[in-house]
Amino acid sequence: MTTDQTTNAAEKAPEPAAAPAAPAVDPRLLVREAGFAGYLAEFKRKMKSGDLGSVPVVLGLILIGAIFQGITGDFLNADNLTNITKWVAGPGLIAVGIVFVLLLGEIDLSLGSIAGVSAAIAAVLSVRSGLNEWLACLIAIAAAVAIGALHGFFFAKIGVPAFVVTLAGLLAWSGLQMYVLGDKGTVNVLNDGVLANLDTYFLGDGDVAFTWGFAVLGIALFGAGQFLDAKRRGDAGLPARPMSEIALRTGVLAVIGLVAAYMLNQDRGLPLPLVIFLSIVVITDFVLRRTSYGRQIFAVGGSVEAARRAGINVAWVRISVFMISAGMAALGGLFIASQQGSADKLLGSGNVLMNSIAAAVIGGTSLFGGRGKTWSALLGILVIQSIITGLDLVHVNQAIQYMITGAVLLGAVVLDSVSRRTQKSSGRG
Amino acid sequence: MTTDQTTNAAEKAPEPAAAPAAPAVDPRLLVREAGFAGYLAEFKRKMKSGDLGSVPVVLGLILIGAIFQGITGDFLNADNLTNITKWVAGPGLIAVGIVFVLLLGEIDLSLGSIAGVSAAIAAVLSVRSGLNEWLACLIAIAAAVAIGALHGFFFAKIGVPAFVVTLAGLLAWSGLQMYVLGDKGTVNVLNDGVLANLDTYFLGDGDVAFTWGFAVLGIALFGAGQFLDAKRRGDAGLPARPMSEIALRTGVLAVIGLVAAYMLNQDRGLPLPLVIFLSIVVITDFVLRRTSYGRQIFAVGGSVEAARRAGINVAWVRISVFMISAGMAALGGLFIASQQGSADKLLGSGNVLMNSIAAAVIGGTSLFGGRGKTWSALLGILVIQSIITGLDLVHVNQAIQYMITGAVLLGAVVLDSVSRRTQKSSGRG
Amino acid sequence: ACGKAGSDKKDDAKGGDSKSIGLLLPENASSVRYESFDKPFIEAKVKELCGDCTVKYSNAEGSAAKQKQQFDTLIAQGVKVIILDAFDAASTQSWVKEAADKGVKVIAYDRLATGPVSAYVSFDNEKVGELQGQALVDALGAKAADANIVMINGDDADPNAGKFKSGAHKVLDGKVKKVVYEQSGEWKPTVAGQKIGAAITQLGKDGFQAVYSANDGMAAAIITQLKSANINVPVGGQDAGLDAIQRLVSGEQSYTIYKAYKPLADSAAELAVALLQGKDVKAVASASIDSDTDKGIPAKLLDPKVVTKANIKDTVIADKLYTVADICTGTYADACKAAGLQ
Amino acid sequence: MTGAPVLALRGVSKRFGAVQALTDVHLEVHAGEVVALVGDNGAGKSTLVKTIAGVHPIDEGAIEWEGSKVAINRPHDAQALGVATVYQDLALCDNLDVVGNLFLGRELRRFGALDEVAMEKRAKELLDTLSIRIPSVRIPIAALSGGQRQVVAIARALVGDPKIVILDEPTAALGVEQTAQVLDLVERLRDRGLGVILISHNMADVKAVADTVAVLRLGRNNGVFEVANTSHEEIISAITGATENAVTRRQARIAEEAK
Amino acid sequence: MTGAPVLALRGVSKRFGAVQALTDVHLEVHAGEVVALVGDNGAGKSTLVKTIAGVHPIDEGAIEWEGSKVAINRPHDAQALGVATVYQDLALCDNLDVVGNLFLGRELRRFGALDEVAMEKRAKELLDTLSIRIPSVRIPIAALSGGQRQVVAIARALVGDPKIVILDEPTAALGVEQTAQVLDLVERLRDRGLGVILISHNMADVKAVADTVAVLRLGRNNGVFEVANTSHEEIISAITGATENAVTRRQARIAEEAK
Ligand SMILES: Nc1ncnc2c1ncn2[C@@H]1O[C@H](COP(=O)(O)OP(=O)(O)OP(=O)(O)O)[C@@H](O)[C@H]1O
Ligand SMILES: Nc1ncnc2c1ncn2[C@@H]1O[C@H](COP(=O)(O)OP(=O)(O)OP(=O)(O)O)[C@@H](O)[C@H]1O
Ligand SMILES: [Mg+2]
Ligand SMILES: [Mg+2]
Repeated sequence: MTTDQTTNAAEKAPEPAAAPAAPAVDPRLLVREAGFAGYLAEFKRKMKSGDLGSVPVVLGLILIGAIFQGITGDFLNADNLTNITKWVAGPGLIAVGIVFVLLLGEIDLSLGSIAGVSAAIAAVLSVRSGLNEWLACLIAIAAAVAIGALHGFFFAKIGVPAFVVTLAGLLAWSGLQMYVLGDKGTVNVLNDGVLANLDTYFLGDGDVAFTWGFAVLGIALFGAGQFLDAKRRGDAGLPARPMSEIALRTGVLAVIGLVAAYMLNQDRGLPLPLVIFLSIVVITDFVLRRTSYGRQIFAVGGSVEAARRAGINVAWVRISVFMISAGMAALGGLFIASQQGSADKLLGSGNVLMNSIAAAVIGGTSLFGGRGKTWSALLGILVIQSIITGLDLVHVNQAIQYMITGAVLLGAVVLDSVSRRTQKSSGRG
Repeated sequence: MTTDQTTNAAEKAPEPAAAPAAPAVDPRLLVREAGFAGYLAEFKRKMKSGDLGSVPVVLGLILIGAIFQGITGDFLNADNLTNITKWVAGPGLIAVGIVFVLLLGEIDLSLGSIAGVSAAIAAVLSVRSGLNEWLACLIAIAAAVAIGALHGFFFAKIGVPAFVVTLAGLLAWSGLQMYVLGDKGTVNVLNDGVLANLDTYFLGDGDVAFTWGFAVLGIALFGAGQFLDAKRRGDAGLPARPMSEIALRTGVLAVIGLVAAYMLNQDRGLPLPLVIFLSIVVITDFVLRRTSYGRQIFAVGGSVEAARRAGINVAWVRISVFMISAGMAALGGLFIASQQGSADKLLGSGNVLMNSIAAAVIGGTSLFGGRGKTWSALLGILVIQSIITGLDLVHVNQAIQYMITGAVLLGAVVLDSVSRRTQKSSGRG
Repeated sequence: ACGKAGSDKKDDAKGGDSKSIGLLLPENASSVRYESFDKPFIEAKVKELCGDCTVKYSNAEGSAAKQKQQFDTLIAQGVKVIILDAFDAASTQSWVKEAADKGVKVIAYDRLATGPVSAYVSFDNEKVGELQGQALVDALGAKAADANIVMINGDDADPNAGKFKSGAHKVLDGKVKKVVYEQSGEWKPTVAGQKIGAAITQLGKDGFQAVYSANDGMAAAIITQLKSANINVPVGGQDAGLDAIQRLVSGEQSYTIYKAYKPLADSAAELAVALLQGKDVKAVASASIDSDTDKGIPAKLLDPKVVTKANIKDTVIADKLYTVADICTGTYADACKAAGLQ
Repeated sequence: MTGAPVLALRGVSKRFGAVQALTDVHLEVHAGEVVALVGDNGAGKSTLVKTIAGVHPIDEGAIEWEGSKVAINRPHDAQALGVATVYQDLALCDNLDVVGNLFLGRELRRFGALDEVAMEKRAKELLDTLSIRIPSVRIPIAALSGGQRQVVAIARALVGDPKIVILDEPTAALGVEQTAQVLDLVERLRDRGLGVILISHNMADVKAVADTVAVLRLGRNNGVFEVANTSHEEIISAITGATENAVTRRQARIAEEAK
Repeated sequence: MTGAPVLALRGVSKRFGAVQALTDVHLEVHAGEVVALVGDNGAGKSTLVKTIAGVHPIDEGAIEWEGSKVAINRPHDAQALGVATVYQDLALCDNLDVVGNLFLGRELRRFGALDEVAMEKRAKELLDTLSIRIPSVRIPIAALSGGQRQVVAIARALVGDPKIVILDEPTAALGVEQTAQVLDLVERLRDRGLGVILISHNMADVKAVADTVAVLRLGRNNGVFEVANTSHEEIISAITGATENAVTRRQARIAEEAK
């Protein structure tokens, strides 16, 4: 529809009944033209006005890949890339937890300690107490969720700022972690047990069919979902994505998915940690964007008072989010334990939390609450892990590594912030 | 004045001109009765409605003192108390910096690293390069202020969230710290030099007159200030504190000050770090509460948009606050270096930042911006240092120490939060 | 072998793998030794033994998980020999096994990594503790039997800290009157300083006659606090950092433990090059040791040395660790003269 | 208007710290009745509304719903009874779009997931009846003008199936046309048998749609009037507490100047 | 009204992302003149005010001040020229008290430090002239009612010495008495020779105090009228863009029902 027509229709044909005289669509809105050309035009406009979405992060990833490949010649090796996909699972899952907390406009500083304590619990129960490993892992995650509930309780019911509750938690749970591990300290995970396999197992023991199947399934589901949604909107008379755009999006995803599958198959196949991490990102994304519960999280993050007045049980939303994030951190902790082959006193300390927060933010989740998605955990942690692995390949001096990590992090975020600021002054902030 | 009179006066004698018909004072306001009895009544009401101010923190301090004295019998020794007053200066000054940032509603995660890097710069310049120590310290603080300006620039001008800028700073500056210290690592501070004396010097080499003088001067200034203020308000026809209340407040301060002076004189006299820390708290408190600049900080912390529209240069306020906090952190770092006798790679890492943040919050500065004072840094760090020192006296296992520190921190803050919540529902939040 | 140093690195990376040696060090927060001594010494020795070999170095910054990533990254790069100073020696079992399966050989350096390592080079850590204890007894001299001791140990989480502690106890228990205060300083100077403050409060100024500090960083803070309380008792540490040597010169610190990094690094480099060239390691690592998981690991165990004011010249200066000019800066010049260094 | 009122407040008091905002307030609302609540600034109107809506629990007194006493401690309680409220400060989530705000807490669902299509359609219909131009229903609330937000807040109250609708100064930010639509809406609600509490400072609007006018003054009841039999001046003097006030003075002066 | 206008907008345009909020807008304000700016919800009135006040810089066009072109890029620039603005969304700092807000950015000082005593006295005087009851001038803004805040925002504009005062719906939340006071205030400002821009949806108020009415519609000028020679209906039809609209329909229906 062109804008002029709408305006005229409304002005020239006022209905005589109590029915509306003005149209709900504003004639000043520069509506996107139908079809593919319109899509391209809007894309250009968005780029110009700084509404870049994930584009800078993806460009950043490509840049990082190109630079390190140029320097070392090893970065894009199949086995190096496979390693990266395996290693993102641990901190990435913690970052998913962080995204939930950030959406509430809060921060959880204890997630690193929680990852550490649950890894310790799982390892001690399965190795020292000889419990079934599945059960041990479940108990560890349950313990973490209980810890999250405790934090949530102090925050939501007692009113202690989340920052402080989780700061106290950070200290207390790393104490518990030491206590659980006891005097002997480090506990090795069982050889070829469940915990060990979290990191080292490849689906179908490296069978290429699994990789291809996973990729094709993902692409097909995405395409079908987009198509059905557009169809329903069209049927209901609402503006919908044009088919050409859906085809383009699905095509881009297909290329990425199939290239990734090909690379993985060059090495050991489809790593279990990647499958689990991707599945969790997809599920949590669905929860956040397509369920009432997810909507409630956004509402509380946007305005606590408005959410409360809308009848939302704010305390419960807050408590449950802290439970979810603690659960994610616990799962992440198990992956880290699997990766290092043991649970030790320092697991989850140091940079783990920082990297996960940075991942969420780099990926585009707002620190100010109410805006973000779990995909940002995936994108962000890929950036960070690529830089870390790349620097390890280059073997530069440690002090320089620190500074480079800091600088790149800053660079990525500056780009993001500048784009977001332009966006805000264009009224979509 | 009693409320009824006012109402009646306003209602029965409406002025015929355009002058006001309604009085500016609301008749429903339960005005405090004049005189001392009214003061007591209001104090009771405040206690009941949860507006406790610093009372819970002070009670907490007394409790901590009593418990550890009970267990060890050594806690209230003059030399232990002197040690505590010396040790609070380093983290306390960092906490003052944190208070500034928190008032803006932001957080600075890099202050620990900044403390470390400036201690390193001061030590390396004075010891390795043989520069005059005063000059070396000044350069170190100037470097920190420059770092703060850089952070502020990225935050205020580019729009990167402060959380992220300072997270990047945390990594980058600890890299710089290592680089400055170089291969040889730790640098000893000069014997009996300026840096060494920051921690170890006692005013007048322990002369009791200094302690008494400092205490009496402080008490007198406080009393005179309160008296003059009340007099001016009274003269202007505004409600003022009754003389009895001023006498009471000055009396309480006098008791605390004189007891502290007596205790210090039992040991080595008046420690330089205490004098500097107290002076800085007093000065910053004045800046925050009694100058336009301080008012601007509160305004930006309360509502950025409102502050901007009031013509305040928001970017400058933000940048300058990051400069101040970095400068405070640098000063804190020098005290820590003096305390440990050297500048090393670990200075400022680990719990330093956490403890300082916790101190600010325990002392009553809001994490949500726009509310707090630098006195909270003093009160909070006293609580934390007392617990740490007390636990050291008790010789408990490290794991348990962690848990106790976490739990006490939580306890202190719960009390504070509950009281603040009650306060909020009474409309003063 | 000799040859030109600084050979073409790019060539190396491509051609592989038989020319590069991985070096993984655990951290650099608590001690400077890793980047200032171990790394350069190993690099130099490798260059000396094999001119076109390179060393690929990474530091785990105190995280076992990070070290695992660096370990795997080296394998992904095709490195065949890795010198591993494990951040958490107990964790490495599965990594080393994985590497062994791929034909990558691992040398346990400094800390005895678990798993099927090809060789082990280290100081005897328990011995370090024993030497520390003995040096403290020596510093006390005749008063030793009546002396009360304060011990500030390393971080409980570090297995070596436990060895230092038990070694020290082995000597001290019995030779001194009593260990009256014992706490972990967590390897952190500020913490150690505050612990000693608590000890002074509790025991009084005359309540102890010597302080055992697990390392030099903590010793520095302890000495500062003692000075401020006007207490002068023997304090010792370990690591032989420049700052510690200076304190020895000025008489503030009694001893430090010097683990001559050079022989340690040289042995590791020799072993690595030997493994790279397919030679037998027994020529260097003639001893044998058992780890928690494996038995009969070829090992080379070196002896640490005690450094006091008296033997600075014969140890750290003789080994070119520091020059006299390094040590005798500004305020230390007079003390240096008195100690006969200048 | 006979039978038990849908909602009745009996002797409600509310205090904020040092301010006694409400003292012993009574109010009744029957089905099919529009009650205008008027009073000076700071009289306590919004506070009263918030106590009914469960935002602040009351300190003393009782709330009766269809004749029986109820406890309203949180907004959820009020909603469950059937109270829909449009707050003076709107209380919208700035980060959610118009659709998200309209259905917040009452989302339409399909197979358990949100039914965005149905919600978007319904949102357009609702906004159309209030004749407002909004650039797009997928725009975040933060980008709307004051009046546009107000209309979204009013539309929110119509989602669901309330028995009582409370409007706290709903037309304050609205243009003449939108104001007329809202007054129409109030009448439609009354005709559907709902009780309406309308707060407004505009006496013309009040007289146009209200059946009863309840006046609050300094947190206390200051009279209840039948609109049909009460003059403008009577209401104003009940509000200001004096027959001589700024309004009358202004009128007198203007009249004088006109001469 | 002769001579160069104090403030003139020439062909001002402003765009937010996909929304063209203002297109080629002209406006003139002379000293001693009250210009009413009216328009439908979302017409762009507040956006126009914000461009003058420096909150959003303009995209195209020019702003002239006393005949010469000026650049207003930030609120400070506008204040320096002598523009005082009361925003529709008030823009007060919730955490500061009434005195703090009133003098924000223009604190009174004594020996370099804040002169709280002088400020408190002056604050009381200012609020008295607007006849509002506020529990205490030391209460944080967060605890005030909607109307009380509005009055504080209006009083803010009187601190300092402006040449033009812009009031964006200043009486929206005000009671009848306070509204009368604000209208008085507007007249006093005019008499002191200040230019006033008044935005309001209340035609009665507009007709009472304005000299000129400028109408905005969908972000464009839609006529400037002399108040004295223009009827209510003419203005309303300029606002809604049609002679037949919800207002007239409503009136017609009510008239019919009355029969
Ligand atoms: N920050 C912004 N981002 C995007 N769009 C905006 C922004 N501010 C205003 N708009 C749009 O500009 C148009 C004009 O808004 P404006 O606030 O100026 O209207 P108004 O005339 O003041 O209306 P009202 O009478 O309701 O206050 C509206 O359609 C609004 O959606
Ligand atoms: N949260 C709060 N804390 C303290 N006082 C409050 C609070 N909310 C309201 N008040 C006080 O209660 C009184 C009544 O406020 P309320 O908002 O109910 O007035 P109102 O009648 O709605 O006025 P208006 O017409 O201006 O909106 C005011 O004096 C106000 O200062
Ligand atoms: Mg109100
Ligand atoms: Mg507006």
